[in-house]
Amino acid sequence: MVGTPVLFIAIPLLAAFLIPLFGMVWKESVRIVPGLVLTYLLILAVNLLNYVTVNGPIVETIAGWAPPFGINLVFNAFSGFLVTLMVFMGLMVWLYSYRFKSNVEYEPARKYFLLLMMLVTGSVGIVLTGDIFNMFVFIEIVGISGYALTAFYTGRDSAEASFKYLMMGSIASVLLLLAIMIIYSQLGTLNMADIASKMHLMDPKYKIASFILFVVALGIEAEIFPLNGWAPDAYSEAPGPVGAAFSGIVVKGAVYALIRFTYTIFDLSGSFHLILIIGLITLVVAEVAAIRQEKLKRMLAFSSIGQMGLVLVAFGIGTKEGVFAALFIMLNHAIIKPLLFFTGSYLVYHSKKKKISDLDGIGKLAPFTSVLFALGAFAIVGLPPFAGFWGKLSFLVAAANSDMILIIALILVVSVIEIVYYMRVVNRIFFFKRSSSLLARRPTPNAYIVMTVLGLAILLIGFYPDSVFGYLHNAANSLFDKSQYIHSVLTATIQ
Amino acid sequence: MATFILAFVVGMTYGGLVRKITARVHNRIGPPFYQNFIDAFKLYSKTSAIHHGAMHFMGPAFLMVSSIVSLMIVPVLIPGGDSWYNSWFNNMNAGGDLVFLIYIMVFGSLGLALGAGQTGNPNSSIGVTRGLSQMVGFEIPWVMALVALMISYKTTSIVDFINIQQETGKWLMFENPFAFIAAVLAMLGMFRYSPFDIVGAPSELASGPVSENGGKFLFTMMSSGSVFSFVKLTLFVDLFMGGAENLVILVIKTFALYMIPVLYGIVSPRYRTEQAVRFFWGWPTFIGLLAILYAVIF
Amino acid sequence: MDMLTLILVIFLGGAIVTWIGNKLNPVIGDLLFLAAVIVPSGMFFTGVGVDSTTTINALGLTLTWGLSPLSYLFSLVVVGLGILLAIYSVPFMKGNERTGAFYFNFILSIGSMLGILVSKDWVSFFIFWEIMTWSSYLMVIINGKDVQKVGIKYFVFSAIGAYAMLMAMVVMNSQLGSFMLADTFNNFQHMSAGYQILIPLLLLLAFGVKSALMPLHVWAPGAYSNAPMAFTSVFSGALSKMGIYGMVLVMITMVNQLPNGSIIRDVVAWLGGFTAAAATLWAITQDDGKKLLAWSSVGQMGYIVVGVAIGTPLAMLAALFLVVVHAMFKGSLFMVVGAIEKQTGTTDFREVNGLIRKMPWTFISALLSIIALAGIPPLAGFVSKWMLYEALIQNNNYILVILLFFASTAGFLYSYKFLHGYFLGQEEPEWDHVKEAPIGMIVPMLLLALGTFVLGTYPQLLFKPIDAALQYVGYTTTGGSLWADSVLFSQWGDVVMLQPILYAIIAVFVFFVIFLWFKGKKNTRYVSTKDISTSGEIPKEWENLTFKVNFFQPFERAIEPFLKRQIDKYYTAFGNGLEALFEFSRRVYTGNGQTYAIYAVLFLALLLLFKSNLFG
Amino acid sequence: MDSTYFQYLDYAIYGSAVLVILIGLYAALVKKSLLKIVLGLSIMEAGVNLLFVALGYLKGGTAPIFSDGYDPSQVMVDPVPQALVLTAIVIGFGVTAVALSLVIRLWRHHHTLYIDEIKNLKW
Repeated sequence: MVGTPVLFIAIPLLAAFLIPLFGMVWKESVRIVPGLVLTYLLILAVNLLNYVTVNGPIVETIAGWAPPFGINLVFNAFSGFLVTLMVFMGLMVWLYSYRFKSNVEYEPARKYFLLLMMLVTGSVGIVLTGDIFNMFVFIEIVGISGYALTAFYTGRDSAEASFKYLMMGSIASVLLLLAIMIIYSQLGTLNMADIASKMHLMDPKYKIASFILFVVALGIEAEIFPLNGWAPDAYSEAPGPVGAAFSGIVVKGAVYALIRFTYTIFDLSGSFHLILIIGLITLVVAEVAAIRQEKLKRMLAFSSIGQMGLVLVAFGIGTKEGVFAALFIMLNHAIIKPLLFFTGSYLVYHSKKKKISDLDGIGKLAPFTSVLFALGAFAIVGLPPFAGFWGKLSFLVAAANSDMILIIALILVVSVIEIVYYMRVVNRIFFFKRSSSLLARRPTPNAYIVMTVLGLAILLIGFYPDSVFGYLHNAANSLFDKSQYIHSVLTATIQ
Repeated sequence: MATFILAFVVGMTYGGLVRKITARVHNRIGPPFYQNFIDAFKLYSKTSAIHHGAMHFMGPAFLMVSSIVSLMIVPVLIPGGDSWYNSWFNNMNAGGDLVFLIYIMVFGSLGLALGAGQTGNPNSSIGVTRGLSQMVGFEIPWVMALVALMISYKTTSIVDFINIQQETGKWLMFENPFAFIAAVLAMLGMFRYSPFDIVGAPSELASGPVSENGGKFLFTMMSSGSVFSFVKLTLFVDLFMGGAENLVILVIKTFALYMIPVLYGIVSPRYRTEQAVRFFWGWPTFIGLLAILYAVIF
Repeated sequence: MDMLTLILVIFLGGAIVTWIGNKLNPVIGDLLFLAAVIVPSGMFFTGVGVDSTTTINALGLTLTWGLSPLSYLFSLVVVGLGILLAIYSVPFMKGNERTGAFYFNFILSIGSMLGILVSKDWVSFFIFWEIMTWSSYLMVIINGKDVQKVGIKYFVFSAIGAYAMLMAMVVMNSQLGSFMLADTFNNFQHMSAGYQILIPLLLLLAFGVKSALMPLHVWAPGAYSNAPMAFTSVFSGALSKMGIYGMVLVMITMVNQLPNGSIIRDVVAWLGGFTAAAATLWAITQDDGKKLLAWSSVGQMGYIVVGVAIGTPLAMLAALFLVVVHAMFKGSLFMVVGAIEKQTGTTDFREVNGLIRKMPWTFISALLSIIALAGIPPLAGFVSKWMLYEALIQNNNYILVILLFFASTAGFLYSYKFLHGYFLGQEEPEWDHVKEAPIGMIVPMLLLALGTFVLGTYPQLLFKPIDAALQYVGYTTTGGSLWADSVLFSQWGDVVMLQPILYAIIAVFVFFVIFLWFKGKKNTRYVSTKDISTSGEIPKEWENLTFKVNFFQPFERAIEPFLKRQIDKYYTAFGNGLEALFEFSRRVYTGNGQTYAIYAVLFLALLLLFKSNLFG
Repeated sequence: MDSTYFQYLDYAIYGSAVLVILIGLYAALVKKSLLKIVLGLSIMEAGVNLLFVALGYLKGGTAPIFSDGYDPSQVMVDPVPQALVLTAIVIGFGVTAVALSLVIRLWRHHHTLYIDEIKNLKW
């Protein structure tokens, strides 16, 4: 073992607060430090993930209180997988935005990287923590840094988007607090494992009420349908890398929380169906909204929401295969959607209104970004031999094995809609007549690297899905092994 | 070869007779019935001075192939009859498949059409399009009639049809009258006499597809046309009227049949193409359907 | 590495390498392209036996590749057409700015079609199917014409079909626990009754889309005519045959096991017959050669579908024969159009005419192919059509026979329109500069056209592999070989006895050509098409004697009631209605933050209200 | 004081906390001014915090301090809710600060605080 899970929270948080100090000494360090931190964390995450595959989950207690009293962090195959994914995405976002605002001034860059580190810290914390109130805190960290990052550009309507996000986020935090309160007043504990083991003692009335409050509160962050009004605005108005970070990192955390509550903590019979239904509604509404979008980023945002809906549907199937599929879709989404956001924001860089129709024929001017955008589009709609296909296939296999024929049909119909709007964009990029005033921005070298890495990842998973099969499989198993989770947490000793 | 000469002679004679009869009905004197022979001979001995390219040559050749091959397939007389000349007119038919026949019969029109196309005369092309359209029209009742026969007797061989009629002694035109009527109505179109003569409408299109051809080209076309009408008549006789034991009966039967389109045509005004097509898709098709129903039920 | 894997890897790698090579230097790109198609194709012919199999593990699934006699037959079409079209493509694409993308997609399509044929499990079947779909999709829109309309329509229909297949395969997997084609076919009976109906229907939907069966055909005319002609040959000749391949599999394995399978067969056969007839009528009304051939392809696929759906040995024989022959003549015809497009810049009948003397070799290919297309005896098209009619009559599908007869007769109209439109008619001075196409384009199309002639005279060349394929999939016959069921061979003796008739045809033809030509040619001189008899008037130079516009106007008037009803319109209306609905429904995102907050509260209230329904 | 009195007091405290939440919710959902919405959100948070603290209160409990004067026999109020509420208050403060800064930005951008007019981003 090369490190402990607490480093995932401590180091970036520390880095976030030290960035301004470093900046006073050497301005460039503002940009470099987050990268070093994230690189280290990625190495750590991969090492730990390999470690837990062999040796079982790591439970770390903090501040000398053993569970269930103290706060603990759980790094098992499931959370470890998500952490690795998030840190990887964080690194990609950092690398992509390395030269962010470099030509303007020092001040925004400092804020940007500080907030980015906070965002990563919060998301990773949501996944790692074993304590529901701690989770609340991390969600708020993510929220505040998210509001600030959304409102990062002063010139656009970003403040409006940010305010909507903030309104919804505040309501979410109120509801979350209420839910935590109900749990605590009933069971007297905040430790997730402890709650899970005592859940059968709880009065069903309170159980259901708190579950519903959790679903609504986390649903706001996880962008489920009637609660996701803020999401497209935030995605489209935030800086390009931030949109990618939202879809690649933040939403994953919220979905994780939702799933942890559904699978491990609560033992409600109908909860899977609820997840399934809200997932379906989210998927359908988002894709339907996406097809009529005029702005590229809003379209991507709605598509992202739809993908999350699909993830929830897959989780809602409630079988191990379903979880496997959900994780696979999450993985694909975490790789592909940032690629689309990155390339997309370069493509619309010179467009005033960021409209899709401004992209006509840009493929000749910006071949690299265009081709990678097309690759991402092909992958995300699930065309083989790219990464998205395997996720979709495993999802359908899982659904079919649970006899959900109508759901399969519905998902496939929605996939057709997805194909339509993505292909419309790809068609415009490559096969439309170019207007003479069209300009294309050259990506910075580090953006090239990021896009290439993501593109290669898509191809790698597409051609060799076994490269991630083992991790996903372990993660799915670990989510299902509820008793092991409880056991490993409650028997953990102070280190 | 004997068949060919016979077909040529009979076809030519009929053509001449038609001109005569038409004239008589129209209260004219008309040319003598051997006028067609004179025309053919004259055309053959003429020398062509110009041509319009390869397809111009190949068009009439296609037409001739079509007539001769279809003549080879249709048994002129009842095969295996006792008379010595029956074997002469057996040709290569070897069963005479109807499907094959239908295809080879349209082959000629296509060849002619191609030849006409290369001449560049718009009248030719217009005539061709009209002809092909009309062909699509009459082909439906025609095929329906044939299919009705095939249903009844489970064969596509012309020889089988003749044999069946010989054995039972009943002509198919009475066995399945609807089929016969449909076929005859289709035949009206096949012969392209009025009212279905818009294809080569002489005053309007300068005789349509053949308008750029003279001399040997026209001779080839004319003779193949004669042979072709003989083939069609013989086919009708074979299918519906029990075949012919000898040449005399053949001539009588074919001539009687031939009078149907001729007499109908003499007294009818000309249809426009779409009218013609719709005509064929109207009553004749309905009768064809009746024929099939009749064949399926009985 | 196994041979089969190697071939597919070469295809895939070749696609990428060619694309890069083309970016570096066009000549290198051309050479790489030829190598990338011909090398693996050659390896396929030499190195792959019918029984070789190979397996790959992915994601806990086993992908199995191997070759069966049936897929071998289809792969002959794919590989043969692929090689010829590759040779054709090089001169065709010269100077085109999208050559690299064209090569890339071309190689991918060929490779993925081969992949479909060697797939022994549904997963790899589907993977290759989708690669084929998107690579051909990119081909359809590569010219940048009608991109959103035609391209999206193609992709949507393909996706609907592909997803139907996907659904069928996961359901089969859940029922039978296997993705293997053989397992799903053999254990078909073990599924529950509802699925036994559903799955063949889904698969037929999938394959019906690719084989452009009405009413799923609406993508086809646009897609065929929009793609570069060098690819449309593959598209119509080989790619659409993948639908037939799948349909054969479904028909002989699943539908045969159904108690009411004959109903499905009849419905599909009728759809096929209707496709053949209606598409032919549409072809007649087209004024663009590409569109005409596209509709004609749809119609010909209808014939094939009828044969497959009827499913008697003779019908299958006819259908598979037509599969090969259609690939040949339609491949050749699309190449002809491509050559004309390359040399003149247009494919509209109303613009270009009188090319017969300028492009004689192209004309000969076109003539032979058209004769084969029309099904006229000496060439191969006739053999299959004849057998199809016989099969139908033997099977008592009389009305269908009439429908097909009608389609085939009406086919003469567009056949003539095609030849007349490009090659015959007035020779306008506007086209005097036109030269014959380069030899690289002539040779492939001529080879294919002559191929139809060879197969027409020696059909047993093709009967033998088809026979092997059909015997492999379980057809048996008392006559030793399936073609013995045909009157063509039973009454006329052996297969060889067909040939005297055909020789006679050729002999008479040659005789009369000599009679007219060689005797006449010495004495006659060629005159231009302006020098014609016009009832005594001499046409002036400026007088336009071309007859091209509204070529079949009378006929179109006759079928007008039919032409008014277009399935396409209904689909378009449906699509527009959906988009309007979507436009309406996305208004839930009002843009007002407060509304969203209200949504959240309402959602909470709703969940609390229905908690008893949700959690029991 | 008898126990019923405490019960009523409990109810009164709970009820008033819920009322505060509802007032906040009303302000956030119905009021059109951005400032009032922010106020509403803060009031909601305050209500929740109040409710949480009230839940952790035990009658007659003392402050949960483990110091020298710690008497194990004495009932303590539950310390955890208080700690949580403390955290929540801090977070709520942060959120309110961000919200107010956003309101300033919105005012600069739109020259209005009327939320129905601030919807450039929709559909």
